[in-house]
Parts: sequence; structure tokens; C-alpha cells
Amino acid sequence: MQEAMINRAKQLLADGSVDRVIGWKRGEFVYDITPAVFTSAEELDADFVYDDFTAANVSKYLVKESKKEGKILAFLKPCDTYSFNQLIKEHRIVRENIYVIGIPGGPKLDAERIKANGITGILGAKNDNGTLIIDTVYGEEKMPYYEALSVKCLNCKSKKHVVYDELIGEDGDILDSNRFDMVEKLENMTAQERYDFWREQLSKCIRCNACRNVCPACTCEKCVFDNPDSGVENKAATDSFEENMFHIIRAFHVAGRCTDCGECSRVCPQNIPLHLLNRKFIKDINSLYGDYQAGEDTTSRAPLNDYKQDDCEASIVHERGVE
Amino acid sequence: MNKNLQEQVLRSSGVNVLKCMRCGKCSGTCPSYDEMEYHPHQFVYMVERGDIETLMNSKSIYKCLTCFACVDRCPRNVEPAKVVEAVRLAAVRQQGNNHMNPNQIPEMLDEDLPQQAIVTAFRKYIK
Amino acid sequence: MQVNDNKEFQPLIVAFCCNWCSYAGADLSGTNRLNYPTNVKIIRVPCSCRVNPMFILRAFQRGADGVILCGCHPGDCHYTSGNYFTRRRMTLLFSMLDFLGIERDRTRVEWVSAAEGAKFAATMNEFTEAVRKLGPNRRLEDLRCRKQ
Amino acid sequence: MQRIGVFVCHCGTNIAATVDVKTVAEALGHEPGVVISQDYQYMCSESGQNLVKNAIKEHNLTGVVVCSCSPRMHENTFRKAAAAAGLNSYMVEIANIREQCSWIHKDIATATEKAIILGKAAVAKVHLNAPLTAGESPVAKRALVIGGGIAGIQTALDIAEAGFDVDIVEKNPTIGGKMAQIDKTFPTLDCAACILTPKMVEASQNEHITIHSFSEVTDVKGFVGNFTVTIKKKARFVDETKCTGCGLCTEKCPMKKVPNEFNMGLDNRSAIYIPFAQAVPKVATIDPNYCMMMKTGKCGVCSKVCSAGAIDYKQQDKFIEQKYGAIVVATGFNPINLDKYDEFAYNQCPDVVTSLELERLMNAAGPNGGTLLRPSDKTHPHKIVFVQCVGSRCDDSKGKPYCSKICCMYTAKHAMLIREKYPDTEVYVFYIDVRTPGKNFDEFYRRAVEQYNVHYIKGMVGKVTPRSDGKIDVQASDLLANEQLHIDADMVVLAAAIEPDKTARPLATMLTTQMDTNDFFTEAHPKLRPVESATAGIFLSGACQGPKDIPETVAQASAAAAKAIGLLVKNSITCNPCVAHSNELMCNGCSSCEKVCPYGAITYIDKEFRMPDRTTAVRRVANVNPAVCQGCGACTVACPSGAMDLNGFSNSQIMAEVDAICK
Repeated sequence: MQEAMINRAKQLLADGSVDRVIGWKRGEFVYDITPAVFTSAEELDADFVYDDFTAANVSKYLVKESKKEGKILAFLKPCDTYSFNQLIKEHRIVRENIYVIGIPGGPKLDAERIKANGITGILGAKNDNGTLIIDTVYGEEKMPYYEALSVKCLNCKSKKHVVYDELIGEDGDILDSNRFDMVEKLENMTAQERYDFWREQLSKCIRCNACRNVCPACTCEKCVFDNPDSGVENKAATDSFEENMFHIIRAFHVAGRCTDCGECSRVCPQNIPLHLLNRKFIKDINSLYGDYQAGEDTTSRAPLNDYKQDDCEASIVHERGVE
Repeated sequence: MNKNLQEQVLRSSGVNVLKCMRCGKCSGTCPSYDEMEYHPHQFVYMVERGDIETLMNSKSIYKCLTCFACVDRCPRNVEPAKVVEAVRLAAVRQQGNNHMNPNQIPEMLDEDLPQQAIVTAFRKYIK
Repeated sequence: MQVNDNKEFQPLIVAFCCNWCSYAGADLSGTNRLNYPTNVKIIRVPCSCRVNPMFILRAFQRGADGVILCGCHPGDCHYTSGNYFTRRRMTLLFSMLDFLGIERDRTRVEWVSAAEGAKFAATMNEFTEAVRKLGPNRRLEDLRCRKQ
Repeated sequence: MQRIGVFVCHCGTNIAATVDVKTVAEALGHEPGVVISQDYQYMCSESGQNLVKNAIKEHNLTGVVVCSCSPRMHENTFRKAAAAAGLNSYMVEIANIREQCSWIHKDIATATEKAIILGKAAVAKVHLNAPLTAGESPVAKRALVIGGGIAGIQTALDIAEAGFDVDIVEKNPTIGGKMAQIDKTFPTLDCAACILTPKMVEASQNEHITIHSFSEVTDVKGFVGNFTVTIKKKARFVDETKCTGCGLCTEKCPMKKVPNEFNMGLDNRSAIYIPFAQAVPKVATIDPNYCMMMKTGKCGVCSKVCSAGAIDYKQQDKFIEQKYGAIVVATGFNPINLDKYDEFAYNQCPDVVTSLELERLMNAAGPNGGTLLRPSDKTHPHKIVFVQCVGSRCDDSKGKPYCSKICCMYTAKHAMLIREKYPDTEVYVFYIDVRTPGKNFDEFYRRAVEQYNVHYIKGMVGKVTPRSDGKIDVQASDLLANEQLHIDADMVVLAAAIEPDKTARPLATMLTTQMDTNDFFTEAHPKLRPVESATAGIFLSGACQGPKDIPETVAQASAAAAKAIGLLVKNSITCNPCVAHSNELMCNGCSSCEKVCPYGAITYIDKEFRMPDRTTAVRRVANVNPAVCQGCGACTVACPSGAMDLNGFSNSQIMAEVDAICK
């Protein structure tokens, strides 16, 4: 796959169809893969990577990249195409300046989960019939493949590319993901249990802003948390309220716009399951206002910018679920 | 007025009788009208009033063909046939209240009997 | 009528009222001398849709024990559609607060028309009592703002 | 730092009896920025106001807080007082310590405490108030009326009467609308054409009225007082200025098999046509779907016979742009399509007709020259059944949920006219309810029953079956007799529900006006502002707002005209300064605000920004039109970045109030 992508990118660069390519390159470790912009065949040959550790969603980078001069080639996994569409809907990226190649997505590996099994010094990994064989500086290690998968891939919602100019590999389908199971489990707890659960999770927050910075829905010119006039500006959470507030406001700001790409949880250094907050909103929206998948198209009205005259009342929150 | 029976009929039919605007289109449309003592619109109204036992004791409940013409044409989606069915069910569910014995059916068959009536009739002989 | 008993917990209730219906409804309950507790403090907004979830969180942060939002009845919004947006926003916000384990009785939306002075008073009495039962807001407070 | 004056009103004993006003004044006097804090018996009185005015001048106040009754009561009073003393009137805030404090509380200690808190909140807000100036925007002295039926005509005539220019845009080749198709009018039974056509002529001859017939509105930009509208004049292939309306072309046209819309398709017209004799403008129109010349290039008869040389087969659609101060929507109604009501056999049997078709069948200018004949075999019907509420008062899945309002009366009219003209005809009317609330309406209906012996039967028709012998079997219930009837009718007339014209929905989008789920335009207030839309400068006339009969339509048309005139006489309009505004530096251009704005006040512009690295970047940013914005604030919450804020109720002001209350 990596080979095919590099070849196609080189072709497009050579015939002048695109001027730049956004893809990924390796950092210090094999599993440390970050988005990068390439401008020549040489750079592509030297650094371009697409493997099982390549999980990052490059859509957000296009907010800036697509406004630069010339055309850019973007490789988008199925989940990334939803973010991409959502950004088009919000006029955040310039579609004409982007050539989109859809590529097959995950499941992707999560190095943190491998390390959690006591395996370090990772040099590479491959799936052998459900067992992950990991090449390390200390020799070969094994673990169940499933346990090494990135959380965001475990409940993959769709293998379908909702937007592309061309495809490498085949297109997939929208999946039945069970992605709301955990939300439902929490809903069935008592309020005290939920409170305790979230206190434990959110108190781990170190306000590194990684979730915000990676989120393709968080592309505000100026974030309210950085704006002294917003009334909620803060740089570091000083107490439990501010820990809560940051995450409630962030989740509310992306409600109806979050495509459930799972990047927030993937990048959280404290492993806070932030995607559950977003999924809670998605689940509520689906059940109260009809199924809605952000990024599925570029024209539908966002649920929070829409209404029906017979929408349920807010008191429904008091009537359902567990107190 | 029997609240329990009324509750049962409303629940098993799933019909909101309060939606009825009393236009009578159900009865205007009913092919069994002349056979019935109480007509579709009366079923709806009497269920609304809770007068269920009168309906249960009337032969009318066995005259409805369940052809659903009234359901199809009711401007307010009240679905009278479902009310009739629910009343019939309330009667059938009572022990010993069978309308007739299945053995009686063959001799009743004749050329003019609508097929649908035979099919519908079988629903009346549970137990 | 409120009994000013020091032993009894006195919750602080912030009520956001839209200018056209609910604020007028609150005025009417005043004109009709319909009592409700002093715990309730009203903030006037042009429309219920002006209320940002951040204002509600801010109120809790600064020590409010309950927040209620009042607007025109759906379909009667002075701005034709504002309260419909409010309804979705608040449903989702309250659901999220509930999801985080915040007591659900601390938040409420109520539609009160300019003619419903009695409903306004009754709602405020009821809501104040419900919040009083919950006790002080501890799950969503800023410790620095806690009153001594 | 502001210099704030606090003025606490006793309101006689209304406040002072429950709130210790001295304590309140004293406590608020210690708030930051407060330079003077006073109490007074009646702050709204002349001398109370003078107290405020003098304090503003004496202490150089930049902000004023009045602790008194509800702002809904005296906010304006104190704003005017402040303005008189040279302070911007939006630097005044009211703390409501009467309706929301003294009148509802009894314990002086807690009521006083609450009054102080409310005062503090107002002080906190005033600290963040900024002077606001109401903008002014000019008014274009011209009105547009969309729709040329009786509603549009009446509105245009009334506006023209006041001396303003009015344009009527009508999508059909002639004005006149539905009323032109109607035979007689209830409850007086006078001829519709006799009262309508003089008005049509009056409109065409009025120097202030321009009629754009066969035209459509394709774009609306702008806002109250300042709309720019694009009108498409559809090609009619006849030069309007040359055509004399002699009608020779229509006679000579060889293509005569075109269903005549004016007669509801009950007869035919030619491919070049004038809809009816009294059409205004009386100009021919070529129907390109049927014209031989347009389709095959062979014919050209009309062009040859036209002595005026008006025929132009190459004519193109023309677009004109015009500025208007006010727009009146008068798009009217249509009977619904009856395809899904199979039980009435409307599509199977030509003798089952709608009431509007019956109007044409009975009209002297109709297909039968005014003799009522069955469409199928041109014989006199002897038994006619009328069915009421066809598609009206239905569950949403079955039809229209509303009562179409006019059917009871026109059916009584039809029944009466038929019995009058053909006494040997039996007439049955199946009704659910007879609804006749109107002047002389019930009397009219009673005449049908008592004088004309029309058989009114309470019940509904369940099934209509055309028989092979040409009769129509009507199966219905008679609820009062508790029996099912079968009537062998010669004709069946269906009172089809009426619905707004299909062009109304896209028009509403262009005008950013609201519609209900039935596509009727929503009025700004159902009781108090029934002829205005919620969008300033757009008014509603006739059945586009809800089912209406002719007198009601004309009344509303004149009311809408009065409202439009009220706007047009102004040279400029004062805008509400408490409007939203967007901070361009923070705006993402995401369109969220635009989506929730009920007034269409927000547009987007591409704006160039200087970047910190001295480059420039173009960004899409929101732009609020202060003349259109009504200040609801929906956009401020929809905006994810907080770029959108509302004057007078800004984020920081409301949060300052929250803080003050929670302190």
C-alpha cells in the first residue's frame, strides 16, 4: 500500500496535478508517526510512511494547507473523509485546492497498548492470525492482536469513503459498530457512580490541550479557552470544576459536528476516554432528533442549528435513564 | 362504563379514539354496514365512552370483515377496524364466549361469501 | 412564603428569563403578589436562545445551586424560532451534565408565557424546593468561589 | 472605570414597605465605580427624573442604575431622561426590585438583601455597557407585490392610492388569480368577474402600478427599506408593447388542442392564447410546448396574421432588477391534487369534478357557455352529490390538517345556484360540520336548506363508483338516520382542500420569512401583527397566510397595504442598536450563525487580513446587517468561537450579572 501511494503521489507531483502531498513520516520510533507535507519525489521516497501505526487524521492540517498557493494531495482513510467533509461544510477548507485519494483505513495498532503489556523497544509488528508478532530490540514478542488495536478502531463506524477524487484499494461499507455500548453502560449507572467515574477520569487531565489540538472540529481562529474575553479562558485546570468545564464546553462546542473520529482519545497522554463525551452527544442526537452522522455530506443542517416543532422537551433528561 | 375493559381495548388496538372527528366516512365505506347492529363509527364513539360490554355482546363484532377499508380511508387515521378487532379480542378472551364452533363453518360456506370473511372468521375461534 | 430559618439550607437559584414572555410572566406574578422564595434571582435576556451553556456553567462555578431557564412557549417565540434552538441546546447540555453525574434536578427549562404569572411563581417554588432537597452544589463548583 | 449613579425608588410604599431602600442605596454606594447613590419617593416622577438628570450632569456620570419597577415599565422613561442630560441612553440599567422583589417577598431582611444583589448585578452590567447609537437606513419608495390575484391587486391599488409606485409580479400571463375563475361570490351571489375585472383594469391604468405578468421573482437581496429584487420576465414570444390583444392570432392558430388551464382543462385553447376575454394585460402568449413553429419550425401563421408585428419566436427570458422598500407576498392558493383519494374516483370518472371545475362548468365564459352539463356526455345532471372536507381536516398522512374554511360556503352557493337554475335537479351535500362564521353566512346556508331544499346529510361519502350505465354510485353514511346510503348520482363535486401555491416555499427561502409546516407564511404575531411577516419589511396578503374567503382576503390586502405604506412614508428607519455583531478576527466563517438567524441578517464576505508575518490572507467572515438583525442572540450561542456577540446583552455583561448574583 505504502508503495502504491508513493508511486501515485510521485506521478501527480511529476505531471503538475499537485504541488504538495500531505501524508505521514516517522519520528524517533517506528510507532511514532506524524503527519508531514512532502514537496518532491525524493522526500517521498525518503520519509513517506503508511503502515499499521499510521493513525493520525490529516484533515485538520488542510485548514491551513488548502489556503496556501497550489494544490495539495491528501491521503484520507475512511474515518478521515468524514472530518474532511465536515470541514468543507463549515467552509474551513478550500476543496478546489485539494486532491483526495481515499486509502484503506485501520484497524491501527496502538503502541501504548502494546507497551502496557510490558513490551518495549518496539521495532515493528505484524498480525499473524490474531496474534501480534512484535519485533523488539530484545527479540520477538507476542500478544493477542485484538488487545494491541487502537481504541478508536475497535468500534469503527465506517469503512466507506464519503468523499474522494480517486481510490487506492477498495471502498468499504458503513459498519454496525456497537460504538455506543460504553455510553449506555455509563447511562445505566447511578448518578453517583457516573460522577465517580468521570471524576476519576477527568482528574487525570493535565490540560495539555492535545485533544483540542488534534480535533478536526476544533479549528476556531481563536479558541474560547485562549480568549481572555470569553469568560472561560484558562490555561491550567486549578480544580475539579475547571477540569469538568473544559471538557463539557469542548464536547458541547463540537456537538453535532464531531464525526467520532476518535482522535481525542487516541492522543490523550492520560488515556482519558474523551470520545465517550462526544459519543454521548451523538447518541442523544440520534435518539432524540433522528440519526445524524456529521461529515456524511456537506449540505445537511447540523442538529444544533436545526429544530423541529415537535422536538422533545429538555425534561426528557429527567424522565429517562438512571438518576 | 367499564374502565378496565376500555383500557384493554385501547391498549390492544393501539388506537387513539380521541382523534375521531365523527365524519362517518368509516361507516360510509363499510361493506358490512347493513349486517351490523353497531357501525364502525359507533364502535369508535362507544369505546371512547367506555361502553364496551354492549359492543362485546353484539353480533356486530363478528360481522366486520377486517377488510380495512375504514382504516385506509379514515381521514384522521383512527383505524376503526382495529377497534372492532380489539373488542372482538376482548370477547374471545373470555372463557366460554365462543361465537361458534369451527365445525359449523363448512355448511355456512356459499358462493357469495367473501374469501376475506372466511379468513377473518377463523380468528374468532381461538380456544 | 420563605421561612428564614438559618438551619435550613438556602439554595441560590439563577433564573434566566426571556424578555418577552417569561420576564413579563415574572412581572405578572409580582403584580399579582404571588410569592416565591428570595433565593431566586432573575437575569433578563432578550430570548432564551441567548443563553449560552457557558453562562449556566459559570453560574454553577460561582456558587449557584440550581439554574432554571425560562422562555416563551414553543411556537410563541418573539423571534419565531429562538426557543426551538434553546430546547435542543439545553436538552443536550442537561443530558451531558446528567451523564457526568451532576444531579439532574439542578437544571431545568420551563416555558412561561407573559400571562402565566401563577405558573412562574409555582415553578420557582417547586424548583427551589427541589434544589433545596439536593443540598449545596458540590459536584459542579469552583472551590475558590465557595462561600465561607 | 465608569462613574455610576445609583437611584433607588421607593415607589411610594410599593417598594419601601418591604425593601429597606436606605440600606439598599447605602450598600450599592460602596460598589466599585458608584459615585452617587440616592433614594427617592417616586423616581419616575418629573422631580425624580430631574434628580437623575442633575446627578448625571453634576457628577459627570457615565452610567446609571435605577432600582425600581420592571424595565418593561420605565426603562424608556429613564433612558430618555439620561439622553436629555447628555448621557447615552443605553448606559442605563434597571434593577427590578418591585415586581421581582418587594411585591413577592414579605420578610424585610431577605427582601432587602435580594434587592441589594439585584442592584449589584445591574451595577456590574453597567460597568460593561457601551454607548450605542441607533443606526438609520434609507427607505426605497417603491413596493413590490408578489402575486396578482385579488389580494395582490387590492394591495397594489391601496399602495398606489397613497402615491407610491408599486410593481405587481404575476407568474401567469394575466392578473386576476383564482377570483377570475369563479362564477359567483357568496353570500351575495354577485358575479365575480363583474366586481373583479374593473379592479384589474384600474390596476393596469393606474400610473403608479406596473404589472409584470408572466414573470417570477428569482432573487431577493437586502433588507427592510432596501430590497433588491431580480424579476424574470419569461419569454411569451409576443412583444407586449406591440400586441393589441385583437385575438386574430388565437383564432387562426392551427394548433387548437391545448388543455385550457383557465377552464381547468375542461376544454381546449390554441397554442397562442389570451387566457380569457378580460385578461390584463390583454396580450397573447405563445405556449412553446405546443406551438408548431417553435417545435418544428413550420407554421408561422400567427406571425403572418399579426398586423402589429408583435410575434417574436426568438424572444428570450429577460431579467430586471429593481429596488424596493417593502414587499407584499400575495401568492395565494390552489386546490390540492386528488390523486391519492382513490375512493372518490376523481381520476376515473370525468363526472367527478372539483368545486373549482364546477365554477367553470357553470360560468357563462366556461366550456359549456354557462349551461351545466356533465363533462362526459354533455347531458343535464339530475342528481348531484357534493362531498365536503376532501383532504381537509385530515391526519397529516392523509391530507391537510387544517379546515380549508371556504368550502362550506361555496358548496352552499353551488347547491343554491343549481337548484335555482335547474329546479328538477336533486342536490345532496354530505357534511361533517357546516362552518359558517361570517356576516350573513349562516343565513345563506339556511336559505340553501329552507328555500332551495338542498339535502344536507350529516355523514361522509365512503366510496364513489362509476357505473356502466353512466350513473355514479355514491356510497355514504347518514349518521343521524344511522344508515348507509347509496345514491345513483349524475355528478359528484368534491370540495378539495386548498393549499398554498407551490411557488411560496422557494419564495419564503429567498425572503428569509418563516412558514408553517403547511407552507402557509407565518405572521409576526398571530393576534397582534397578522399581516406582517417576522422579517421586517415583508408583509402578507391573502391566502398565502392561511385559508381565506374574498372579503377577508381584501381586508387583509388593505391591511398589508397600510403596513407597507406606513413603512414607505418614512425617509429612513431607525434600527434597534441592540444587535449582534461579529468579531472578524475570531470568526471562522463556518455558517453556524447564518443557519440559526430567523431574519437572514447574516451574510458572509471574503475579507483580507494582514497576518503577523506581514502576508495577507483572505478569510470568509460573517457580517451582520444591523438593519435586519432583531437582537435575539441565537447566533451568539451557535457561534463556536464566540466571535458573535450581542450589543446590550453581551457575553461579558451577562456573565458579570451571573457573577454579581452568585458572589
